This record gives sequence, structure tokens and C-alpha cells, in this order.
Amino acid sequence: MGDMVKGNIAMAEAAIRAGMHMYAGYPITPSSEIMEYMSWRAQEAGRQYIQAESELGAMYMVYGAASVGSRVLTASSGLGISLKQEGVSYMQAADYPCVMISVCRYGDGLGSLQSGQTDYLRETRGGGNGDYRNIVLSPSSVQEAVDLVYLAFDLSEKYRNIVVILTEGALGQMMEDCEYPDYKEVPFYDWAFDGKHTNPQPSQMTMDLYERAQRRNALRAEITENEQRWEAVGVEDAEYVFFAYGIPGRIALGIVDDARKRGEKLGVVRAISLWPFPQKAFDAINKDVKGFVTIETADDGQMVEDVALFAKKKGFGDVPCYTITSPPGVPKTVDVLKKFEAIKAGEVKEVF
Amino acid sequence: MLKEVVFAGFGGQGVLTAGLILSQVALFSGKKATWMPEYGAAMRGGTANCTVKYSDGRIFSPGQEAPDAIMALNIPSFNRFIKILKPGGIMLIDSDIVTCDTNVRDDVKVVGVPATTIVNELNNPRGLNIVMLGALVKLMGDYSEQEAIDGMNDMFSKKGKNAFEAANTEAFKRGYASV
Amino acid sequence: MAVVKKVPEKIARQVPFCPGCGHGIVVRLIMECVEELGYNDNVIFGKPVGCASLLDNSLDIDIFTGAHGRNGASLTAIKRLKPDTLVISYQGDGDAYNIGFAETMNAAYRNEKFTVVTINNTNFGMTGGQMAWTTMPGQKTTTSVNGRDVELSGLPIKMPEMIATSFDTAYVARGALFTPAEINKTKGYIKKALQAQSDGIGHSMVEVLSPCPTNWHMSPLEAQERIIKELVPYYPLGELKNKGGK
Amino acid sequence: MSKVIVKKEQCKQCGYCVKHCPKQAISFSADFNSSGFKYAVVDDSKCIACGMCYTTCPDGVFEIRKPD
Repeated sequence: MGDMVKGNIAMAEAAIRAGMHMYAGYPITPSSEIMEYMSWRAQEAGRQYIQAESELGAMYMVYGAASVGSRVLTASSGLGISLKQEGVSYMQAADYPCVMISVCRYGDGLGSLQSGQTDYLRETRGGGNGDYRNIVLSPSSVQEAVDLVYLAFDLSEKYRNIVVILTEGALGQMMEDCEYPDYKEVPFYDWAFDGKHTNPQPSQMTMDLYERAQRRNALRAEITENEQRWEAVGVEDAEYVFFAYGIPGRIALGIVDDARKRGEKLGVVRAISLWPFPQKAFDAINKDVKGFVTIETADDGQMVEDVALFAKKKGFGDVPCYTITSPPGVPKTVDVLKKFEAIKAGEVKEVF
Repeated sequence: MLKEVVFAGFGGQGVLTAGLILSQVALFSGKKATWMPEYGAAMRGGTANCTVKYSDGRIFSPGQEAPDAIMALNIPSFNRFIKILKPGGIMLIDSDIVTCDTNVRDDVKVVGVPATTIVNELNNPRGLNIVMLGALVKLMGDYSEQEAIDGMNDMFSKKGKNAFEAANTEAFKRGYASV
Repeated sequence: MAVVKKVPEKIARQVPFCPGCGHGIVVRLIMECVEELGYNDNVIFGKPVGCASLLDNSLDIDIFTGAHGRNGASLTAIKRLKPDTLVISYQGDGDAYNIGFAETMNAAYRNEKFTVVTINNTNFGMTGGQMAWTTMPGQKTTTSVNGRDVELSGLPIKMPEMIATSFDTAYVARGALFTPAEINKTKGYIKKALQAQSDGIGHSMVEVLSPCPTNWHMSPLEAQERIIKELVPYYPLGELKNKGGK
Repeated sequence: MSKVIVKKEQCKQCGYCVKHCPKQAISFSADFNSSGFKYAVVDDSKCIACGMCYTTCPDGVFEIRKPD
């Protein structure tokens, strides 16, 4: 039996277990526990920890740390992640790996202190200048958060690509039982700077950018093929299929679980990878499905755009896509159901 | 069977800890549990609260929906949460503190425990939340007294706080016996 | 015939700068010191955004591609993870003092144990000679076409003085490149700065007043004269701080 | 053998060496190198191999040797 652990603490400990060499960050609600925990835990475990002057500084510390081949983590929230984007783009340009935990707070600008899913598009579209994608993984439980953080370092290294753990304030703050994986000892990666000029790294100023683009496209295709992750229930005969991730993903699973006990044919795809979007999940969906419905803790719905895009790609182009959005915090099942009833009654216009 | 309990009171009364103990007792008894605090701007309004769910099976929503029971340690908490208590649910209050008119819904059960008086008798003012938890566990009927005490002591022991084991056990028992 | 002076082997190909640019001299001085201190195979260079970002093809050492101004942060991490490696941040004044003010100052504030060498040529060189915080009063640049008005944009910045007097760092100096003697003194400062790092004493910084004939619209020799007449009186040369060796 | 080796292709004609040579031993060539610069030429008869040209040169043009 595991013990009750806060999501933020669990993710920090998972990073230690995964062999993280360095953490750099700047505190911000609702992600601060990650940094507070690291401030003593990293030292105890013999790792580096730096409280940076800003989110920007923290990300450039991560950039430097990755250049010498270390496993490196940063975490922030909302506008803090926005500040990091310049460095994220630099790291992608250099093909450097890192793991970045984004504990989403609701809203733009300063946002609120409350939980939300309003940063979906930023994380899944790259976030900074240039043509790149971060691998984005989103847990629904504390245990899954631990497992995904642990996995993220390996994926990041394998593809030399940033992995974002996109979670919500609510998951960072909630407690649930979880078991930690074993400690891994990972040496510094051997492709990195060692001071001996063993691995000359091409300068962006002089490299063949077209060649690089082709290489990156091939990598993107490989990630898209290999790294789609999701949990699906009841989609084979569903009249409506929910798409959701994070806490709303759990809520959608609960709604479907309940509905199917009553004999109502609902299905759910709980996305775990947000980029690559789990488009393969469509392959199992009932061809006569009447509608797709995203459940999102956001103003306007963001994931619904991906659902519509991939529905079209997968031959569901005529199926209407709806979104059920909810205010900051954790959506109440009863409110989601009320909105879903309105969708079924034809009172709500589809988004796409 | 999924159960939902809200713990609410002033910051410092130990309501978040009481919720955590209950969730840890659930794990100790082989169930699943979630603990969700209300945090951010709302928590600066005077009340702290958390929602605990436990179940034999998978817990879907960890959020506040319709609690089966509420522990309210101040009047603002009582007034706020009595509205969302499930019909037939239990509102457990410290009757020394929640002195307002509690007869506001006839479809729920309001139980008062003079917890402040009890902890003064025990000379253990910080044990208020545990006295209340003892009463709550008995009213919920999902865990035996000993099971809950063992789960609680296990949690504090893992945190290296065994020093308070005897006092905690005593407070829990007094609460358990009070209802 | 014995070779007595030869460009360090790590400068494997010619530097790509304008005629008379000080970058070539300073890079050579740094690499001479690296060689003399025995760090040829244990050195990481952080390049900036600016003219010096063109250095990659010339030096056969590990060169970290710094983002505009952020070397203070990135090299903090590199040095902490590789404490035995000589870590050198090579930056222009625009990079280190304007856009990188926060990162440069914060690295010094934390007394990060790497060395910063800044090239102060009183303008943004690579982008075509715009006004920098180091631009002298009255100096014409492409963003101060009537001459820098200090009423509007403040007085030229003295970052080494700020660092030397504000923070508990190991070594701060300012050199210049207008005569062989001054060039040799500048090399001495750089060597002491690197030695301070090697000894683990703390953060070290050397600013070098360097000619930018192209953007100053002068001949290289006129540019050297300008440093003597106009810059040195405002930017005094010499050691600003030396905590000494172990 | 001359005391100073001049890599004429690297010279950018900045003139620092000409100015700072204590023996006025350096002048510019009449012709151009492939980059279009008149390059430094050392008069071996005046040169004392002091290395001032090496010190002031931004482009690594000079290598100084001394008789064994």
C-alpha cells in the first residue's frame, strides 16, 4: 500500500527516482511544492538545485544543464511557463532534452490561483518561435503523475525532445495513494559537451536548416507513431464519446461508468498524451457515433480543436464536436451532466 | 461504495489533517482514497476545507460533489457547506463553536460534539480535530474504532511523530465515544 | 628556429570579424590563458548573441550557444554540473549589460564560480551599430542619430564597478586594447580571472574596451585613438577587485 | 629563415602591427591577398622578433620565431 502523497511532491520525488541531476526553477502557485520539496530533497539525494532569479533564468539554467548531458527538470505554472518559452525554443533548436512540469492555473495574464486547463494549446503547439512540438503528457491521478514523470526523462532523452508534463493545479494540490518506482542512476549523456570537444555541436547560424527540418519531420512522425497514449472505455458502441484529460478525464470516466451501468451507450477517450494527440483512439470508435464532446476546465475549449481535426482525418468529418467548459476548479459531475443533456437535446451548437 | 466527506473550519484547527487521517485510514483498510484541498484565493476567506473520498473501487472525480458527511468546525463552514450536504447526510459540528441555529434542513442529520470542552478536559487543545474525527468515524460506520486508530497512528509514525500517539489515541477514543 | 609566439592551437581557423575588431585579440588572449593554465581539454565556452556568435567555426573547443544575454543563467548550471571544467562566458556589452542585465547580475550576485569576459565596444555591433547602455554621451548610433542624449537614456553603464562593489565575487578588472602594453595587461587580468575560477574562489569578470571600427565609422587606428581619448577617461582601466588566490 | 612568419591570407589590413612595430619593420604589400586586402610585409633586416605584431593582431597573422 502506498501512502497519501500530494501530486506536486509525488512528481518531484519521481524525478529524483528517475535520476534527475538538476532542478532549476522559480516558485509560483500552484506548483511551488515541487520546488520547495526539491530545495532539500535534491541536496539530500546528491543532486543540484538552483533557485533562479526568474522563470527565464531557470529555463536557461535548464538549457545549460542539458548541454552537458544532464537529466534536468523545471516546473512552473501559467505565466511562469510562458516566460520560459524563449528558452524552450532554444532547447528545441539545440535538440536538448529536459522535462518541464506545467501545473496549470486558470486564465490568461496573471491568471488565477485556481486550477484550470487553459494552457493546452500553448503546450501542444510548442509555445515559442519556430516549428517544433513538445511531447505533452497529462496525468489524471497522482500515481499516473509519478509514472509519467519517470517515463518523461527517458522519452526526452530518446527523442532529444522536451517533454512537458501538463497537469492542473487540482492534481498538483490533491493527495492520493501512490507508489514510487525504483531509483535509477543515469550518467551524463555521452553526446553532450564534456570540455574536451568530443562532440562538436553545429551552430544554428551555419547548419543546413533544410536538412535539419527533414530530420525533425521524420522524428515527429516517429514520435506520433510510437507515443500516443490514452485510456478508452465504451467507445465501440457509443452514441456519444467524451474526450477529456487530467481531472476532467477522470470525471468523464465516472460519467461513462455510471451511464453504462444504466445501459446508456456512452464512451470516453481519456487522453494521456496530448501531443502526439491519441488519434489512434478513433480507430475503435463506433462509426455511427452521434457526437464528440470535450470536457475542459477552460473558457472556450481548446482540446476540441484537436478532436475535430483528428475526427476529420479519421473519417468522422461529419460528426459534430461539442465542448463542455467549466469555471476554475474541479468540474462538478452534475454540472457536466446538465450540459451534456442540453447537447443531446440539440440545445447546444457544436463547435466544429 | 463511494463516500465523500468535507472537512471545514478555520485555518489552524487541523481540518486538513483530519481529512488526511481519514484518507490514510481508508488506505490502511485496503480502500482507495483522494484528498483535495480548496486552495488559492478562496482559502484566504477565513475557512480552510478539504474533500476526502474513499471507495473500494476506482475513484473518478476527486472533487466536491455532494458530501455524505461534513465536519464543520466554525459557523462560516457550517453555513457554507450545509447547503451541499447530500440528503440523509451527516453534519458533524463542534457544538461549543458552532452555536448558531443549526436547524436549517430537515433532510439531514446534525450531530453536535462538545469537542472544545473535551479537549480542555484532556488538556490537549490541538487534539480538537482528532476528537471530531473519532466521532465522524463512528457516525460513518465504515471503519472500526481500532482500525481507524491503527491507521491514524501508522500515518503519524511514518511522519516520525509517534510522540503524540497516546494523546491522539485518547482524543480519538473520546470522540468515538461521544456519539 | 624556435617558435616563441604562435596563435593557440585551439584557434584552429581564422576568426571571422571585421578588420581591426577587438574580438580577435581578446579571443586569442583567452585561449592563450586557457592553454597556459592547462585547460585545453577541459573548457566550455559560452558564446553570446552578437558578433561573437560567429566564433563556432574558429575554435576547436566546446562552445555553448548562449541565448541573448542569458549566459549568466546557462553557465551557472554548466559550472555547477561540471565544477572542474573551466567555464567562460564570452559576451558583448549589449548581450551582457542590456538584454542580459538580470542574468549577468544574478550570476555575479550568487557568486557563481565561472568567468565572464565582456567586450565593451559602446554599441550593438552585429545588428548594425545601435545604441547600447555603454554608448557614450553624444555618440551617434543608428538609434541615437543626433548623439546619445543622457537626459533620455541615462549615463553609460559601468557593470564591472557595480559587480565589484555590490557582490562578494572574486575578481573584477577592466582592460583595453590600444597598445601592446595594454593588451598584455588585459591578458594578465583574464589570466587572473581564470585562475580565480580554477582556484574555486568565486565569480570573476573582465571587461575589455574594444574597437569597433565598422560601426564607429573610423579606421582601426582611429578607433584605438578613440578608446584612449574618449573611453578610458570614463571607463578607468585596472583591477577593480581581487580577493587573491588560495 | 625569417623571424616572423606572415599568414598573408589572414591579414585584413587593420594596420595595428604597422603602427605598433617599434622598428617600423612592417608595411603593407603593393598587391592584394585573395580577400582583397593589402597584407602586412615584414622587413627581416629591421625585425627584432619582439612580437608586438603578434600581440596587436586580431587575426592571427603572425608567428614569431627566434634563432636557436
